[in-house]
Order: sequence, then structure tokens, then C-alpha cells
Amino acid sequence: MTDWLWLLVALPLLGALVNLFFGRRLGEPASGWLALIVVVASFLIGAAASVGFFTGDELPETVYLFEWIPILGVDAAILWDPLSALLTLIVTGVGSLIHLFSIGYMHGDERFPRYFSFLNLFIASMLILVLAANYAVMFVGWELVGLSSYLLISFWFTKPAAAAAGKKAFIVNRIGDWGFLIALMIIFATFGTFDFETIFAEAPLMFGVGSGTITAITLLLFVGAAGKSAQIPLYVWLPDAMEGPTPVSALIHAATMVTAGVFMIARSAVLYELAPASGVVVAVVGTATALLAAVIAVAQTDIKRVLAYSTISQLGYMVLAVGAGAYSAGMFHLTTHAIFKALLFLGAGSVIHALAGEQNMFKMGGLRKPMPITWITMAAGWLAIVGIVPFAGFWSKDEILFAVFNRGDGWLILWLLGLVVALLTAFYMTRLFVLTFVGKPRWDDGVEPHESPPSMTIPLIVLAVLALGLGAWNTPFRLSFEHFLEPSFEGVPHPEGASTSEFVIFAGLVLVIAIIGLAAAWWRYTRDPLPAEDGSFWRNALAGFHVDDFYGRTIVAPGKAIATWSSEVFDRKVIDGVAEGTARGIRDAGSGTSALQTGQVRWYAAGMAIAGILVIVFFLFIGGAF
Amino acid sequence: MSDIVTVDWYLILAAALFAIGVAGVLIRRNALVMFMSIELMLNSVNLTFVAVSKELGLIEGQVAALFVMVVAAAEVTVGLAIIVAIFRLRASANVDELAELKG
Amino acid sequence: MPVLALLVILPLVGALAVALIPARRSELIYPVAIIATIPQLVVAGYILVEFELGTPALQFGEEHVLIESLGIGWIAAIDGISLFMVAITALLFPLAVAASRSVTERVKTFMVLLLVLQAGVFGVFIALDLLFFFAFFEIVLVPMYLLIRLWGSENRAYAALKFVLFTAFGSAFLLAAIIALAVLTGDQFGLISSFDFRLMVATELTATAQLWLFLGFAIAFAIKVPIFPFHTWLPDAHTEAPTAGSVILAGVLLKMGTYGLIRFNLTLFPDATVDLAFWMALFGVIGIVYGGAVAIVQPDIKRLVAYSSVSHMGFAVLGIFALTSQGLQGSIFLSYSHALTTGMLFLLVGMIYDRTHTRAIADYGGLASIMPLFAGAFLFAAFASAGLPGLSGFIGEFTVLVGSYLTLPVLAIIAGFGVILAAIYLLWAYERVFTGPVGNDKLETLKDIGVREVLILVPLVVLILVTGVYPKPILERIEPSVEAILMRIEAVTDYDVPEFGTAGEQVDVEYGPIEPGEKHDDSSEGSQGEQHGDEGEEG
Amino acid sequence: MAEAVTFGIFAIVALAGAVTMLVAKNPVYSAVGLLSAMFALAVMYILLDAHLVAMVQVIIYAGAVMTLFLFVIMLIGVDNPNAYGPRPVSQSIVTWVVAGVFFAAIVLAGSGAWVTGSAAFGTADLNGTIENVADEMFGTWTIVFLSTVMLLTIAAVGTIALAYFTGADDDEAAA
Repeated sequence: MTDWLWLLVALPLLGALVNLFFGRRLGEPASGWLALIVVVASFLIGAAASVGFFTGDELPETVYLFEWIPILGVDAAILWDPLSALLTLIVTGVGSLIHLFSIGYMHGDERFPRYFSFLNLFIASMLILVLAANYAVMFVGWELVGLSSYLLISFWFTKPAAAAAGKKAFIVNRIGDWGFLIALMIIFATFGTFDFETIFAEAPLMFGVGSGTITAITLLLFVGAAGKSAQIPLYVWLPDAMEGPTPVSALIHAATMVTAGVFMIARSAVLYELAPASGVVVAVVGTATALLAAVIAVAQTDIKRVLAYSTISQLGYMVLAVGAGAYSAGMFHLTTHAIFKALLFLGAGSVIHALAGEQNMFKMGGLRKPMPITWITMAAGWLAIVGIVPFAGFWSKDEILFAVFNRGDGWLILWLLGLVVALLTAFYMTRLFVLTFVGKPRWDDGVEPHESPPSMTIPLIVLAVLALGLGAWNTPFRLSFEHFLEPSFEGVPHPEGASTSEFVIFAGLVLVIAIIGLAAAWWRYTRDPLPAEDGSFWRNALAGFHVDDFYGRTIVAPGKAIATWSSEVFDRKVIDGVAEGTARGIRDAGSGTSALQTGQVRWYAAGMAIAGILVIVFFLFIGGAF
Repeated sequence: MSDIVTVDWYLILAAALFAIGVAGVLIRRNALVMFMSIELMLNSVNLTFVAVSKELGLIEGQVAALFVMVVAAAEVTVGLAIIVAIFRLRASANVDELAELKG
Repeated sequence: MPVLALLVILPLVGALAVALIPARRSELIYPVAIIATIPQLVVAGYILVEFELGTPALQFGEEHVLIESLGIGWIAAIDGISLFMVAITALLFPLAVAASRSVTERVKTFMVLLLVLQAGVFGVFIALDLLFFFAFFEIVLVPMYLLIRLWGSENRAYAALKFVLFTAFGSAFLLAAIIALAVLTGDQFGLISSFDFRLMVATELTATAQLWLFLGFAIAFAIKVPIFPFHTWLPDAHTEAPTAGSVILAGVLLKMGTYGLIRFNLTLFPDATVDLAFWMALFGVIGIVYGGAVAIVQPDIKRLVAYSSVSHMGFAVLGIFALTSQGLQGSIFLSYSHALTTGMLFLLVGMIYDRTHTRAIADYGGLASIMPLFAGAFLFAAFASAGLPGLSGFIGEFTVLVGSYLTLPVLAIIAGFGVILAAIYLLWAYERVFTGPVGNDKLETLKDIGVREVLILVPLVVLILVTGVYPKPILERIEPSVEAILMRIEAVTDYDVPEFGTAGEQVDVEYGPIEPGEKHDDSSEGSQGEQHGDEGEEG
Repeated sequence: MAEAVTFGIFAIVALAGAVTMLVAKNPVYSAVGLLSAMFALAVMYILLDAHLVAMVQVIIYAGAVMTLFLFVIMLIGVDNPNAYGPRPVSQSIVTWVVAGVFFAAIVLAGSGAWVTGSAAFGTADLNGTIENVADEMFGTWTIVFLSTVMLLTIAAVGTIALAYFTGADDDEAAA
């Protein structure tokens, strides 16, 4: 079966190419269906190939495709293990649903085929990332998802904001990639290869726990992860990325691409285990990000920006988990988050679609009636992210918090902050849900909300069912998800599981906190009239605490000033000044001596004659004639 | 070669011719005659070459003389062409009237 | 068959053919000029196909002694270092000629100059007699000067003069160094002088001699590459030159610098190379960051691409003086790839300039909705230039960075910033030119690129893509020659090349007499599962 | 002895020709003087066993070059020497001093043994036949020979250029 794995990448790539070159000829629905079919096919291949992992009788395998950069020993190769299988299924599964949704959502767009081409390209890139058998190929996928993200965010490029957002996303990601790149250099200098297998086998033999080299590698890898997974200080691109079409936000900026950083840390678990200091840094950054993003999310008015900050916050959770060494908990939250956040985004997309592009939640309200399916499915997503039993988010979030608590000591602070984030999450998500679906309609005149077409509602329903039921995959009573991933985390110590009594206490605590947040928001936003949110906290939080401005003033503006100075002054005045000064000096010397040239040939001749005499005398002199 | 006429004689003759050439260049105002003086100087140098070649038993001296002749021939054609061109412009071959080389 | 001599002769024949077209049949000039570039492409293709893998030997050798006592003769050969320089030269000239449709004044002279230029460039890359090398190196200046001077834009006189003065300044040192080296070589082999590269390699030089000769060569090549702070001629020359001139300048002429550094500096002066490697690499890295930063704020799109060249060529220099197999291979690959990507960018800028006659970024906006095909091509080239994996630019930069970290870690880390800067200047430029609402009414009427222009771009797109996904055929041809250079440096000096990956396999180091085509069976196909890095200790 | 006589006669002829060239008012006489000096020198060459050089001297100098001179003299007309006006005295003084010092310097230099490095004259067996000269010229001195070929070509081109571009075109040629 693994012989066919290359098709996983090849099929979406083919779809992308066909749509790119022949999309216009295929026309509107056909190109979308083609894109959908290749992704579904990839999903089926992935599912068929991963059956063995579910039954537990297949071992991880590396599939060599071809030699890529011989001098660096890099092969294009696929590492097929439960971790990559899981991500493959998420990417292609959620991807298929979002392709389906997009067929409805992008209806009537004149660049419809182009959109699906980019979407397929993204799927292919993401699969390269998750299937990579070495860091170099992973970096390829890493950059290519950045490319497809860029293309899709700025898909409506005539809007300056969309174009700028795409650029910003790519550049901020590149800053993270710089860290990744340097990590790659150190890895090669240390191990002489990029292969996961070799590195993970040799690292524990070569280095002890706490080694400087491994700490450097892991920290630099985390810089890359921070860029891709939108962690402090590189998270600023993700809210802006909401300028892209909503299904894109759902797929790339919620479910899949942004989790790549978490995936990469989980993939490098062996290295992180050797560098506890890095783990602490990762966990602290993750917690801080989760908290900051949750606070900002509370004040947002744009439905997609709430979800964007919520995504950053949830990513912070995942990063906290992998930083704390709870890799499978982190991966499980990644999985459930992929489902419910995709659901929430698609639901938001459905709403925006229905309201003809309106994204301000204060202009929604009461959509429960005209959009029943969206309402119900959205409710499932809402309860899942808030963490209500038995929705998926409850199980995964609980597991992370429990793992952090179990580390004890200073980790308890992180655990407490995690609880605060849970409270805030419950608050802002309820705010979103209530403002959108409950209460009186506040939409503009002339807007007629309507339920979306089946191509959009079917994915919502599927995702809602998963958001409800997926938690059962890994409950403290039945840790089948952890067992499933076990082959990928060989040699990585397991965090202890919870006993039933512990679980009841902790889960109960989390649940109570979530319900408090939920109730508070429900009470606040079902009032009539709605509370005015214009205090200084609300204004600053709405503006994301002006972090963009801060970066603009401290990094972008001075950088541009230096570059301008280099270009205008250093190049033109200093370097060219030296060059032109030399030229001018020579010219002046020339015109000075030219005064001696009277133009009278006779004087030249006399000069030559006298010089000739002098030469002869000179030779006579050194010849000893005098 | 007899022992009466030594290389010194040839060299003195060459020196005399050369000095006359120098004088010609410096004193004559007719461009053509100045040119002839230059030719005379080149010839005197040739004589030196050939004489010394004989003296040292090295054929190179004669080769050098031949090269000098070639260069002289080239120089004469260009020089005369310049003189003709100047004459066409000024209707005079008086060098003192020319100051085109003024820097 | 003397295929290499053909490379020099064919363009001249072509130039003659173009020159003989009578004035009343001027419509023939353009097609004939294009046809005149095809045979070179065929010859280069033949060389690529027949090139023997796995040996550092100089291939397709030709040797005719002209002046024995002075050691001057026509010596030409190709190895992995020059192979792709020749190939890229053969490829870019047809495209440059084809892209010169918009030249309307003195077309014939223009085409003749381009063809003469090609002959000169081929000569540079194949000549192994340093006198011939120098002659070709200088001959190239003349047509290039005229191309800029006669067909350039507003400020062409300044740019052309600056180009010639800078380059000639370096050439003076080069000539002095070549003659000095030739005399020293002659001394050791009982001749007055010898310009034979192979004898020069065998010459033993004192450390002082190496140092001065190295500097003499390096200044000329540093100006050509260009290495900071000798780069200021480049933005002016690029900006003012006609499209074909910019393409050739960026695609081929700059490579003469990196080629020279590898072929001559590294091979002939190993001691000096090892001593000065850090400083050369340092200036390369300054160039990377400086060029990238300055490119961001350029208001003129051609200047932007020009400064991006400074940045990219900095990577090439860093790779060369990292003195690792990875760095050198990456550097040569990068030179090749930079020719494709920057060549494509200049072609694209030329296409839009032909339509609007402005290069100011501020004059554009929203072009993507008017010229989608053009915008797509530009974005492709921009990403290729920014080193997106899967495209050829990445292979070079990545290999250079990884390779230079082995010996110059700090510099490699700083060089990594160049990757960020590349994304900033290219995407920001793309944003301002192509996205947003349409900038002004004049842009509304522009036509998208047509069949002829697409045909010009297709070969570049295909090569960028194919060699980015599967660079092995190129890298494995470069490798033996690079290994040979490094082995020689190791043998002569006390420098040790760090060995990782598949690098450092034993290859034949001798610069023996050049014989075409003996088959070696012990090719350097790497065994995959070789144990790596078990002696590694953290550094 | 016969050689000494020959040398003496032709040395006088050469000097007389040279002086004629120097003092004659009419350039035609100057040319004739130079011509005789050249013939005299050709004889000297024969005395020195440089047969080829002597032959070339007659053909090139006495033949071609002098013909060219005469041709140009006739072409631009024989100037009236009085038209130039009186010559400044200072010029004459400078001239004769320079020429005299030159003569002295050369003689002095020639008399020093370090110049020739050998006291004996004519000891070597040297014969400037065409074959000997050609061996040397096309063996050791090929590149110099080729350079002179190029020089002649350039001279020819230059002459043609001078003949073509005069008057109005001067400015462009200068730029």
C-alpha cells in the first residue's frame, strides 16, 4: 500500500495544475468538483494506508521516492507513521469538506477555477509537510504552505487589505522560517543528515539531556513553529489573514497549516525531550499566546477576527501541551480543534454568505430562525470549543490541562493561566454565538438572510457530528488515540494518565469554569440594549493592543530608514563618491599638466631631445663614465 | 673588416647624422623637412644597430634595423597623410603656425 | 570536432550573417539573429549530453600552441564548474535576442553586438589559457558598453561609463596578476612565461606571491560579481541597459566573476584562499544583507531587481569561500539558477517597460487584473528568486547556507536574513505593482503578454521548476570538479574540509592532460546509507 | 684599406647629404640630400655584411619613402621659404647647443666599452643574408613581426581615415 503513497501528494498537485491551466475551460462547477475529487481520492488512499495503524499491526515505514539534493544527502522520502497518517487524514478529510463547502461559497466568483487550483496546491503542500521523512523536505512543505497561504489570503487581490495581508503572512512566516533554516544548518553540521530516523536514533546517543546544541536546535525550530503556528511574537499575521475567503480561513488558518508548528514540535519530540529548557520556553510562550489572544478575542467585533484570535489562543494551548511533553494530548487537541474550528469558520462563512458579506457581529443577531442548520451545527462547534461534556473540545482541553498540572512546580502557574484562558474562551465564544444567532435581528435593511445551499450545509453537518463524537477517541477511560500514536513517539516518555477520581475532579473544575464563562457572556449579551463596549480596555483590545503599530514603529520604520540611507547616501555618496572622487582627481591632474602643452611642436621636439640627452647622461653616469 | 675602420667610426658617423637630424627638427620650420630629419635620425640609429650587430656577432641587430624600417615606413605614411591634411586645412606647411596640440 | 572553438566561432559567423543583411531587407534581421543563436544551443546541448559524469577531468579539450616560448596557445576545455555557465549562456542569448523585438533603432548593430558578446562570454568560460581568458574577459566589455550606451534609457551615458570604468579598474589588476603569474610559471618550467592554466596549477608559489596574486584576481572578479562595496556600478548598468542587456548582464556576465573566483582563485592560490576566505565571505554576507535591505526601498523596479542580484550573488560568494563541498556546489548551482530567475525577472520588467515606458513602481498598481498571465509569470519569478522550495532558487541558497554553516556558522546565520529580505522586497514590489485597484487609466488598455513573449518565458519556467524539483543531474555533474578543488586545497594547505553527507568521496584530483572522453567506471554514485556524523561533537 | 677608403668616401657623402638636407632652402634639395645620405648608408650596411638590410634600405627608403616625400612636396607645392620670416636667434642657439651636446653624449656613450661589452670588432662570423635574418625574425621574433604587421595595417587604415575625414567631420572624429 505504501507504494502508492506518493499519489497522496501527486493527485492534489495534478488537480492544481489542471485547474491552473485548463480551469477556465472546465468552467465553474466542474473545476471545483475536479479539485474535490482529487482530495477525496487522497483521503481514501490515506485512509486505506492507515488502516494498519488503527489495527495496530503495521509499523512506521519510510518510502524513498528519489534523490533530491545528493550533496546534502536529502531524499524525497515519505515517513508513513501514525503521526503523519493522522495529519494526512485531517488535512484531506477536513480539506474535502472545505472543498465541498467552497463550491457553494465561491459560486459566481470569476476566478473560481484559480481558487480551487490554489486550494489543491495547498493540500499538496501540506501533505508534503506532514509526510516528510526529513527536515529538508519538511521545510519544503513548510514554505509551500506559506506560498499557498499567501496566494489564498490575497486571492481577492484588488482589495489592498487582502494583498497586504497575504504579503504580511508570508513575510512574518519567513521570519520564523529563518529560525527553522538555522536549525537545519545546525542539524546538518551536527548529524550530517536531515533524516528523522537517523537523527532521532543518534541524538540520545550523542547528547545528554540539556545539551547546548540540542537546546539551540529546538529553540530555533520553535522560532519556525512560532511563525507558522502564530505564537508570540509572530502571531500578528493571522488576524489579518482573515481577509482571505472564509473557507480558506477555515482550512489553512484554523484547521491545518497553523498547526504545522505544533506538528513539527511533536515530530521532534525526541529532541525536545533532550532539551527541557526549550520545553519550558515553548510552554511559556504557548501559555502567554493563549492568554493574550483570548483577551484580545473578547473585544473583537468582526466574527472572523474573533475566530482568528480564538485560533491563536487554541494554538497556544497545543504549544503549551507539546512544551509540557504531552505530545499526544497536544496532537489530540490539534485533531479536535481542526474539526470544531473548521466547523466554526465554515459556520461563520455561511453566516457571512447569507448576510452578503457582513462580518460585524453587532449587525447580526437572531439568525437562528432563517438559518437553522447553520445555527445547530455552529452550536456544536461552540460547545466543543467552550469545553462542555461530551463535545470533543472538552476531552482534549482537559487532557492538556491535566498533563500540565501533573508536571507540578512552576508548571502550576501555567496550569492556572490555562484555566483563565478556558474561562475567557467560554466567554468570548458565547459572546460570538449569542450576538450572531440569539436576540433581535440587527442586520442592515435590504439584507435577506437565507440558509446556505446543501454543498455548504453538508460539510457543516459532518463536522458537527465529528465535533460531538470525536472526543470518544481519547477519553481517560479509553486512551485509544494515545495508543494509536505510540509508534510515532517511541523513546519518548509518556506522561502519566489520570485515575478516574482525579479525572472527575479536574474535569469537573474545568467544566465549572467553562460554564461560569458561558453563563456570564450569555447574561451580558442577551440584554437589551446590548452593552456599549467603548471603554479603554475594549478599544485597546479591539486594536490588538496596538502590537502592529509597535512593530511598525520599532522595526519596520527604522529598517526602512536605514535601507533608504544606505541606498541614497551610502551607495551614492560614499562608494560612488570615492569612485568619482578618484576620477575627478585624475582629471584635475590631467588638466593641470596640460597647461604645459603649448601646442608648439618645436618645443615638444626640444623637450624630447633634452630628455634623450638626460637619459644618455643617466646611463653614462651609472655606467661609470664620469 | 679591416682593423682600421673600427666600430667607433661607424658610431661617430651615426652620432653625427643623429645630431644633424636633431638640429633639423629643431631649426627647420617646414614640416616636410622636419620629417626628413626624423628619417635621418632613424637611419643613424639603424646604422648603430647594424654596426653593433657586426661587432657582437648577433643577427638581432639587423632584425631590429628591419623593424625600425617597418615602423619608419608606417610612420611616414601616417605623418605625410597628416601633413597633407593640415595643408588642406591651412594651406601652409609652417609648423610654427600650428598649435592644435595645445592641451 | 573542436566543439568548444565552435562555441566562439558560431556566434561570430552569426554576427557576420546578420551584418551582411542588406538595409532594404531589414525585416530579416530579427529572425536571422534568433536563428544565429540556435547552433550554439545545439552545441551546448551536445556538450551537456556527452559530458562524462563522475570525473573532475577537463573534457572536450582543445590545444594549439601559438607561441611556444611565451607559453601562449589556445587551450579550451570544460569541467563541472564551467559546464552550466556555458549551458546558461547558450540558453539566455536566444531569449535575450527574442526579447529585443522592441529595439527599432540600429537593429542590425544591436544584434551583431549581442552575438559578439556571446562569443566573448563563451570564450571566458572555456579558455584555459589565461591570456585568452583575459582577452575574452575584456572583449565582453565592448559590446556591453555599447549596448548600454546606445540603447539605454535616460541616464545611459553615466551608467555605461561607470560600468566600463569599474570593470576596467579591476581588469588592470587582473592583467598584472596574470602576467606575473605567467612569468613565475614560466620560471619553473624553463620558459619565458606560460599562460597555460594547467602549468599554473602545478606551479609552487610562495605565500606572499599567492597573497598578492589572489588579491589581483579577486579584485577583478569581485567587481564583476559584484561583491560589496564594488557593487554600485550594477544598479546603474542594469537599470539603464536595454532588456537584453540587463538579462545578459545579470544572467551571464556576473557569473564570470564567480566562475573566475572558483576556477582561478581557489585553484591557483590555495594558501591565500584559506587565509582570506573569511574576509571574502564576510563581504559576501554584507552584500547579501545590504543588497536585500537596499532593494526594499528602491522606487524603480529594475533597480530593485539589480540590488536583488547583489544580494543573491553574495550567497554565491559565501558558498565559494565557505570552502565546503556543499557550499561550492550550492554556489555554482545558485549562479546557474540566478541566471534563470533574475533573467526571467528582467525579461518581465522589459515586457512591461515596452508597453508603458516607465520603471517607477509608483506608476503601476492593480496590473494583475489587467494582465493576469503576466502577473502570474512575475509572481512565479519572484518566488523563484526568493528561494521558494521546489524552484531552483531554493536549492542553491539552501545548499550554500547549510554548507557555509559548517565552516562559517556566524556568517551563515546572518546570511539567513537575506532569505527574509528577499521575501520582503519581492512581495512588496509585487503588491504595489500588481494588486489593489488599477493604478491609473493608462494601464487599463494594456494587453497581456502574447504568444511570442510566453514562448520566451516558457523555457525559463520549465527549467526553474524541473531543476528545482530534481536538481540531481546538475549537482552530480558539478560535484567531481568541486571535490577536486577542495582536495587540492586540503592537500596543499593544512585546511580540512568538513565532511558530511555524501561529500568527500575520493575522486581523481589530477589536472592531467585534457583528453576528451575516457570512460571511468568508478563513478562517484554515492552509497545511500553511509553512516554519518558518528564522530560529531558539538561545536 | 679599400674598405677604409670606401668608408671614408661614403661617410663624407652621408654627412654632406645630411647637411644639405639641413640647410637647403628648397625642400626639394633637402629631399635630394637625404636621398644621397641614405644611399651612402646602404653602402655602409654592405660594408658591415648586412646585405638584406642594405637592400631593404635602398628599396624602402631610397625608393618608396623618398618617392613619397617628393610626391608630397610636389602635391602641396614648393613653399617660398622667405614667407616664414626671420628665425628667432634664441631658437638657433638652443638648436645648436642641443645638437652638439647630443653628438658629444652619443660619442661618449659609444666609446664606453660597457655599451658594446666587447673590444674586438668583427670577430664573429656574421652574414646578414636573407636566410639568416629570416630565421631569426620568424623564429624568435614572430610576435614582434606580427605586431609590426598589425602596425602597418593600422597605419594604412589611419592614413585612409585621415584622407577621408577632414573639415566638417573633424569634430566628430575628435569626439
